[in-house]
Amino acid sequence: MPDLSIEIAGIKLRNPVLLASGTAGYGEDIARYCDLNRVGAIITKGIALKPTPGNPPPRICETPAGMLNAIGLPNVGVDTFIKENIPFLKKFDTRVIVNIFGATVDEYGEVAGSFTGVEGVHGLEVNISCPNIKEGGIAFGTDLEATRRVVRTVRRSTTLPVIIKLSPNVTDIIPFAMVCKDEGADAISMINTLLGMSIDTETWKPRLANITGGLSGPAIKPVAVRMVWQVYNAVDIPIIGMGGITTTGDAVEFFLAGTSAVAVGTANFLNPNVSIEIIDGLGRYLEERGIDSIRGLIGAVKI
Amino acid sequence: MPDLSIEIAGIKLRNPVLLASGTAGYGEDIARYCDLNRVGAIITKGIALKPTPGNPPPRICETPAGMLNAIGLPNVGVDTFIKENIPFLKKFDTRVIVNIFGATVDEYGEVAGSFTGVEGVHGLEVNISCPNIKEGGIAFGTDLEATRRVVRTVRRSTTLPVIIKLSPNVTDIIPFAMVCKDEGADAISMINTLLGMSIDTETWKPRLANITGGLSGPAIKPVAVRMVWQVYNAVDIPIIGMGGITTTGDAVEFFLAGTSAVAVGTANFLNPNVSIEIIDGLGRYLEERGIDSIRGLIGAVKI
Amino acid sequence: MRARVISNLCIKGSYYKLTIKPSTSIRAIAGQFLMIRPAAYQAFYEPLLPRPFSIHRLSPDGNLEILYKVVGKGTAILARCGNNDEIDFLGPLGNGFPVRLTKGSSGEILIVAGGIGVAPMLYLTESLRASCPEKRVIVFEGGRETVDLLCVEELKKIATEVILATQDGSTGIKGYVTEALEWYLHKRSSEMQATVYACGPNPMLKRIAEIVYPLNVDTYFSLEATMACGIGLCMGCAVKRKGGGYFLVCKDGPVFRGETIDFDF
Amino acid sequence: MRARVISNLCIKGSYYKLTIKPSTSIRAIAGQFLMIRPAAYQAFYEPLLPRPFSIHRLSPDGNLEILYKVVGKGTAILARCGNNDEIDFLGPLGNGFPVRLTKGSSGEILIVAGGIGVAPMLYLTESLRASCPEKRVIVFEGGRETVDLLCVEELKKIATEVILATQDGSTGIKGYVTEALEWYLHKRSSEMQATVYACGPNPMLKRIAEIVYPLNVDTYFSLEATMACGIGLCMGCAVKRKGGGYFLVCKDGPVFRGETIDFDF
Ligand SMILES: Cc1cc2nc3c(=O)[nH]c(=O)nc-3n(C[C@H](O)[C@H](O)[C@H](O)COP(=O)(O)OP(=O)(O)OC[C@H]3O[C@@H](n4cnc5c(N)ncnc54)[C@H](O)[C@@H]3O)c2cc1C
Ligand SMILES: Cc1cc2nc3c(=O)[nH]c(=O)nc-3n(C[C@H](O)[C@H](O)[C@H](O)COP(=O)(O)OP(=O)(O)OC[C@H]3O[C@@H](n4cnc5c(N)ncnc54)[C@H](O)[C@@H]3O)c2cc1C
Ligand SMILES: Cc1cc2nc3c(=O)[nH]c(=O)nc-3n(C[C@H](O)[C@H](O)[C@H](O)COP(=O)(O)O)c2cc1C
Ligand SMILES: Cc1cc2nc3c(=O)[nH]c(=O)nc-3n(C[C@H](O)[C@H](O)[C@H](O)COP(=O)(O)O)c2cc1C
Ligand code: FES
Ligand code: FES
Repeated sequence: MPDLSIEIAGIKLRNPVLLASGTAGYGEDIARYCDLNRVGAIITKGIALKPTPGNPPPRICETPAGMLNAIGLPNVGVDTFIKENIPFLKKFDTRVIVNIFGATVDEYGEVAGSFTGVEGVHGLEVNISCPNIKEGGIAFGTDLEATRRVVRTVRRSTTLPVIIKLSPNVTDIIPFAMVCKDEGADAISMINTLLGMSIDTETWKPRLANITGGLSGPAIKPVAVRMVWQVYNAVDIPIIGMGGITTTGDAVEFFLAGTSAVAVGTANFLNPNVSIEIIDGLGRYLEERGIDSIRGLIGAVKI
Repeated sequence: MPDLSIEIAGIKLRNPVLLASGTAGYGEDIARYCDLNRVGAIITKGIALKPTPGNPPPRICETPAGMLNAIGLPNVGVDTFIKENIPFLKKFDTRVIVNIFGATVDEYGEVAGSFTGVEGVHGLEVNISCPNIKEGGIAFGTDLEATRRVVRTVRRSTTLPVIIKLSPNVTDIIPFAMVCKDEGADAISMINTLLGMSIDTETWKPRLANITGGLSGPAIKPVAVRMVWQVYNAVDIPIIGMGGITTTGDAVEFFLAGTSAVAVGTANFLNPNVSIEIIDGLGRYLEERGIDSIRGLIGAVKI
Repeated sequence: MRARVISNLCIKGSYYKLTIKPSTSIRAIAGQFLMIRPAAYQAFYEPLLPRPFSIHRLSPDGNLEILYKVVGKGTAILARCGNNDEIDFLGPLGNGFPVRLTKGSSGEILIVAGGIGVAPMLYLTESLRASCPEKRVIVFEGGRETVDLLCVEELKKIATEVILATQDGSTGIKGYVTEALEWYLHKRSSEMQATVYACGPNPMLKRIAEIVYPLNVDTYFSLEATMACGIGLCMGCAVKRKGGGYFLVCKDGPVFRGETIDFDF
Repeated sequence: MRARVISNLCIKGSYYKLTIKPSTSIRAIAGQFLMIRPAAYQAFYEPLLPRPFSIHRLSPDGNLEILYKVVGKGTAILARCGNNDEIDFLGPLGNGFPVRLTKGSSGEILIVAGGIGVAPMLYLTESLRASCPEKRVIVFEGGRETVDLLCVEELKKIATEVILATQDGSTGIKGYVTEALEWYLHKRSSEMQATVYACGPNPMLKRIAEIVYPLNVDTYFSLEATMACGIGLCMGCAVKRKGGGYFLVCKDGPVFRGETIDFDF
């Protein structure tokens, strides 16, 4: 069997297939359909200091080969999460990466700090790219100096591995990746959703109550692959790639472009077991080609 | 019959449905399938000072609900175009908007200048957003100062209506629209393609010889609609909207978001007569709702 | 899970009945639903997401029946599925309707179905008939025109009474099904108890909530919401909870007590 | 244009034959092609683009036949089309093969088909038989294994000789069809004239160009390229022209004289 294991941001993963934040909840609901003992890691739905209810409905709509969402980061708050949700996740032999967000730079630091020493948490993914809320989102991820401040603050607030989740809604993503590296982030994950909008031509109302939302799914894959390839060639920092990954082939494409691991997002809604199928598929893909490790694919695109 | 006519950038259009640049050639090939007397205008494939051959193949590949292209702006050059292609277009009772590009700011000005007094040309669309060539493209459209210089130069070089074609590959498109307005552009068109990439998982080679290409088609529609809506609300300049328009409903969505006219691009490849079907569809759409002019839709989204 | 299409027939107009045989046997209660995606379109991302459909009926031989209306891409693709085609599905999902009424609950059972909202209501009527054989079960069914009234004969066989309404007046009372309900309730004393089960467009449910508000009536509403996953992952199917916050239709519902929902959305 | 599916049958393996009746009558020459999109999937953008297929045959009753291999999304969707389904198409497109050889041209006609490249070659063989009845017509057909050899019986009926090759050696010569051609040409005097018609993967055409380069042979190659529009709009289907620049396969081809193409791509 080819070796699928990988170490990223100092986290040892059984395999490089993760569940993307916001598409697997805190693990409970997907666990019935997907064996969490088998995935590389679960990245949990975004967590903030205090509970938030999320946006009013409608929160989602389908678009050609994609979907828009403006869920608005409903979350139970750090305390409840640590008390009630981490214990569930600890039952599984997997890695838990907690996705966090905050309304201010300090809040990012505070949330990050709360996880220090919490058993069962292996890393933090810092969402600076949510397009759906005023706080804690895209305003940080599309401004280089704001990104720098968040990364610096989070880095100082925790000894856990820090992964920064980048926004694709920028002219040039490379400087953002560089800032992450400069400020001591252990890895980056990309991409979050593209900012989009859809209007109902019967009612003339936006299809989302939030007016705009984040575009995800197969439609955005070419944009994600391009950005991964750009960053891989410009910045020496490990990348967790995501954006439309639905099949083994999609995952392979991201590895060839330069990611060290991939995360499956929207595809979980089509098939909550798809990550397991991709893990098995990657094993077969390597085996058929006589490649002994997933590392043989990373950045191997032939230019 | 509802009134579909519209004036944009001082160009009187029979209806607001245009053929997008690069998807209808110089008119000859599409004329056999689509009655050019009926479209609002044809925007011709990009023209530069000198002929250029375009990029090596493969130049296109399909992606989920979209396609990538790196055609690389093959063009016959201004002189041949005026001598051989304009006469053909003059046979039709339609408007001709010539899409132009250049390798330098001065070249933009020179190309624009060449069309002064050329009968049969009703306006210029200035492409500062082609992602596929080093010159004449995205480098101008993603840099505010470069955009300013191009618009200023073109504006000074011609008395023809000037439409600037904006790139979606920017963090915030509003300042670009503002610069266009400030520098005297008559309208903007948006969006050009999103920069993307796709890798063949069998050969490990990029699916395009140019490595990256421009993503178009239904997949990008939510991004286009969002950007149109942002600009409509922030800048007082008429917008020609495009990006994935394939049906009457898609066109309506763009009008509701704020465009004064729409252009059909990739959809011409699915059905070269689709623009006519959309024109008829818009008429019916307005009629069914008792709206007497297409102007009743512009920016009418209910927020 | 996988199932095989046993039949997929147009009943009338744009209404279809799909019968599938799941690879393992299924138990379900009325009001639960499935998330469905035809397997042949797995590699096609248009439509991208699976679609929710109520379980119309479980046949004795273990087949699942879905009653659906073709309204857009997902249902159009479903209508193209032929015999022996494979269907991917998740389910039964959601809570379903409670059919064992609490001891104290007395009075009639009123079942209100709007349009394709009738899909789960035949099974519900059967279940209620079995669990509360002593009760009167009145079914109100409404649609735009006669073609939109489904399962009428089957319902008539099991319900105490079936009251029909069409907007064009072509069958039954002319007007909304809620007007039929209102008219019926007005005839009774306002002290009389009743349990209302309803499924249909959210505006219909909202109207029912308003109608029964002053009365002594329990309500169980099956809500609609756009769904991406059907199992609590996406948090897309939110509806407003009275007093603040949200429910997830797929996980907390789709059946809710009417008074817990804030219909101002 | 619209056409109706008369039949759409699997011949063997992943090979299908589609017969359609266009709404208006069509004339075409061998080597021309259609851009095809099933009408039922018009509103679905997966696959987005129409697909090019050679005209396999025109039947006397005005039907169009397409011979195709299921390789991906577009062909998979095509294979799901049933009788009476509607097909949108453009065509006949492109130049097709010249079948009236110039007076001076003497020698044999050699037809080389690789894999599904055989699709237009039966019609071509028929046409050449009709226009040059006095000439010897040798058909070389190659495939990976026996299942990949199509139309063999039909070709045998009209060609002077049919030479088969399979990579696994299960039928005919073991090896590439180009090796069969090479072996055949080596037997002849290098002064002898011939006209080669070829359709198949571009590497096959490149190899043929190399083989015939020193010989006194005319070549007509039908080239493949990814196409978006098929009618000269997208400029996507470029192939390198010898001496610089590009041809568009859909508009300038798909048939080119071999020596005009730069195969180094
Ligand atoms: C729990 C649950 C159970 C359901 N059970 C059934 C059932 O048994 N039979 C049945 O026919 N339908 C049922 N529905 C509705 C069904 O899911 C939708 O009709 C279907 O998803 C439409 O998919 P589409 O792709 O054909 O339409 P789309 O292309 O998605 O939409 C077409 C049009 O229908 C509207 N639409 C889409 N979804 C809904 C919706 N959920 N409610 C109201 N309007 C909508 C859209 O706004 C649009 O105007 C149920 C929905 C839920 C949430
Ligand atoms: C002028 C012309 C005539 C043709 N005639 C026929 C015909 O008569 N019968 C027939 O079966 N096919 C024919 N083809 C090829 C046919 O168009 C492709 O097989 C088809 O477009 C594949 O579509 P798909 O969606 O099924 O595959 P895709 O999903 O697009 O691709 C699946 C796989 O096939 C490969 N592929 C796709 N297109 C081509 C291509 N053009 N050449 C080589 N590999 C390709 C892809 O790289 C991928 O690996 C012709 C092509 C051209 C240009
Ligand atoms: C419904 C939904 C909710 C999401 N919630 C979060 C979130 O809480 N935090 C976050 O960083 N990203 C969130 N994302 C973004 C995904 O993690 C992922 O980056 C994005 O969807 C692209 O991947 P995909 O195309 O595979 O879905 C969410 C995406 C979706 C579709
Ligand atoms: C094959 C192709 C060629 C194009 N060539 C040009 C061009 O020459 N100049 C230009 O300004 N835009 C060009 N475009 C961009 C389109 O005009 C349009 O802005 C874009 O494709 C988005 O619209 P669509 O999704 O409807 O295609 C091209 C697009 C495609 C797909
Ligand atoms: S549909 Fe995804 S959470 Fe309910
Ligand atoms: S396929 Fe579009 S130009 Fe040839």
